Amino acid sequence: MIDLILTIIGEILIAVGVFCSLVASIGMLRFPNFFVRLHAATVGSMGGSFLPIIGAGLIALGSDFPDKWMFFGGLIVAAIIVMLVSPAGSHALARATHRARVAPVEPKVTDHLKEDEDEKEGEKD
Amino acid sequence: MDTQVFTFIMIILPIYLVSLLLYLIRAFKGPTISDSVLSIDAFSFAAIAVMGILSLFFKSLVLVSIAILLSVWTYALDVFVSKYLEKKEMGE
Amino acid sequence: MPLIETFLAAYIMLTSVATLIISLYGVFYKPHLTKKIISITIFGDAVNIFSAIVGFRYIYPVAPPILLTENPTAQDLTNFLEVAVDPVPQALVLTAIVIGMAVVSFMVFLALNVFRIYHTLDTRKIAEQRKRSEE
Amino acid sequence: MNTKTVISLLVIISSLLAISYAIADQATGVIPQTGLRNLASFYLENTLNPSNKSYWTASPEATSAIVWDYRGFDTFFETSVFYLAIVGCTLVFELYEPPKSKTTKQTELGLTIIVKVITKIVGILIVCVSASIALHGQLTPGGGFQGGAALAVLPILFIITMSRFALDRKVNDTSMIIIRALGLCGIGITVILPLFLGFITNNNAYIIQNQMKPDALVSLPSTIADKMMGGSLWMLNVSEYIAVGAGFTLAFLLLSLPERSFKKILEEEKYATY
Repeated sequence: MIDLILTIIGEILIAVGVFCSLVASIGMLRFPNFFVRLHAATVGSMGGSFLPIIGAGLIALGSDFPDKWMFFGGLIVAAIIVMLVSPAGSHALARATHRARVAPVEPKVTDHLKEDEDEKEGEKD
Repeated sequence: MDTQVFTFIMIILPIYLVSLLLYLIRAFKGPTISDSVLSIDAFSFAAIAVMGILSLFFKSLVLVSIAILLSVWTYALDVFVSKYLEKKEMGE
Repeated sequence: MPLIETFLAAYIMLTSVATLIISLYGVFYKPHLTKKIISITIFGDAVNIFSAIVGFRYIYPVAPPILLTENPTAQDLTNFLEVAVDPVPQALVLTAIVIGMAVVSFMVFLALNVFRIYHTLDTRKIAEQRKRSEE
Repeated sequence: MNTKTVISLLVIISSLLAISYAIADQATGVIPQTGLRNLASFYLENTLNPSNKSYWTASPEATSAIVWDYRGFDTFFETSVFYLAIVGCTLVFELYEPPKSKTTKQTELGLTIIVKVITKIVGILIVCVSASIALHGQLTPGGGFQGGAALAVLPILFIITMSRFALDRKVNDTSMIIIRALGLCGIGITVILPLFLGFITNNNAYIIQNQMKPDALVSLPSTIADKMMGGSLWMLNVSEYIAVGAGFTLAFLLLSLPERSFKKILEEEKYATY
């Protein structure tokens, strides 16, 4: 009984992940510039990768593998690394792109980061 | 494992392949270097998920450890490119 | 042997040989030193894939060369011999990867020094600069 | 078309013909093959064979057994090649005084604090995963090289996120070359260990011997606390893990030296020699 519940929960998580991955890839292709595409990348990494890996771990736990606990542990470690690493990487990339001014900051109201940098440069001069 | 999970995986995998292909199109098209790096990022995270699902399909633990290493290398790529864009010098 | 497996083996062999030849073309004809180094790494990878393919067996239940039981009987060993792939090319590839890595890192260091002296890695421009300095 | 182009075209076409002829003449064996070669079946049959212990290595993984036991000398000298390549790199980048950082502020070095904290957390995970890969080398796919290559992600991440100057006190070129030499010494000691055992127990013994052979009755312990350790394989794997990790770290530390320190040296040399 508990095996069946684990398998069904895992399959639901994987189905949600597939949907998120497809949506994120379409968004990655259709969005206009880099800072808008960051949203699509977040959907793709957290929804499209973190959830299905946990779902795969639950399916492995609910099946009759000989070493299913090693499967579960490895997949959970992979999920935790993805969860930690993808926001930090996107943050570093976005900040560097903004400071190098390679991509236009297009739909914007104010740009506090640019104001701060201008202030700092003014202090140096 | 019963056949129902196998058929589920067989339905899931082509959709993942389509999304991987779309990420690759953006990686080749991307007007700036950050766009291609971001889409390669998303591509590798989706590939990690595919590896996790395929490890169930083949019942082998090898793909899981490769997935962990691939995620760390993806982070290294991000950090490398952002350091290059920010300071133009790797050591500082 | 089914036809599809013969076709797949021929396909993999042909593509790895084609990769070898294309990387040789890159080593000879690309003027930039970074592209030459990248071509050499591709050459090494193609050779490694080729030798790993040579050790593969085209049978259905195929297994890595690892025994999973701790105290194998004679029956276990014969079963293992029926499914396991050839471990010798894998071990040779393992050592070849590390030696290739050492060679590539040394080449990168030398190329970095060339860049520091000539401020470019294009071999045509380096030749021009040398000619000018000799005059 | 000059002579250089003709020669390179000739080399490319002749190598293509040579490889095609070798494959067609079955130099690589019948492809696609379904059977095993004699050498491969010898290794697979003898790597863990409790009933016939005359050529066994006490390791369930045949690839590790070949790398460190049956063809141990290959791997030993190949590790020396890697060590010499790293030594050559340090000689190419010889510096008389180490470069100093421009700023002393900790916040201006490297990337933002979010990335630094995440890198520290991920670093612990990388050390755990790579150590498990290296220590399970005799049971699962893995070993010293693979573990060291996985550990090499750590210096890249730390140098780039924290900057080279923040790590300089503990992790510098000298300490890395000392650790690299310690790893190589570990391999050397494990290689000579059977000779000492043979001298003490008054038996015949070979260099880099692992388990007992028909004419040399010296063997290293094959199991520790009922776990398969493969005799000398785990010691060699751990030494190789340390050596490869330190070598990669040294290469990345040298590659991340800032350009301005070299500019000064090159200008001085220019005025001195020409």
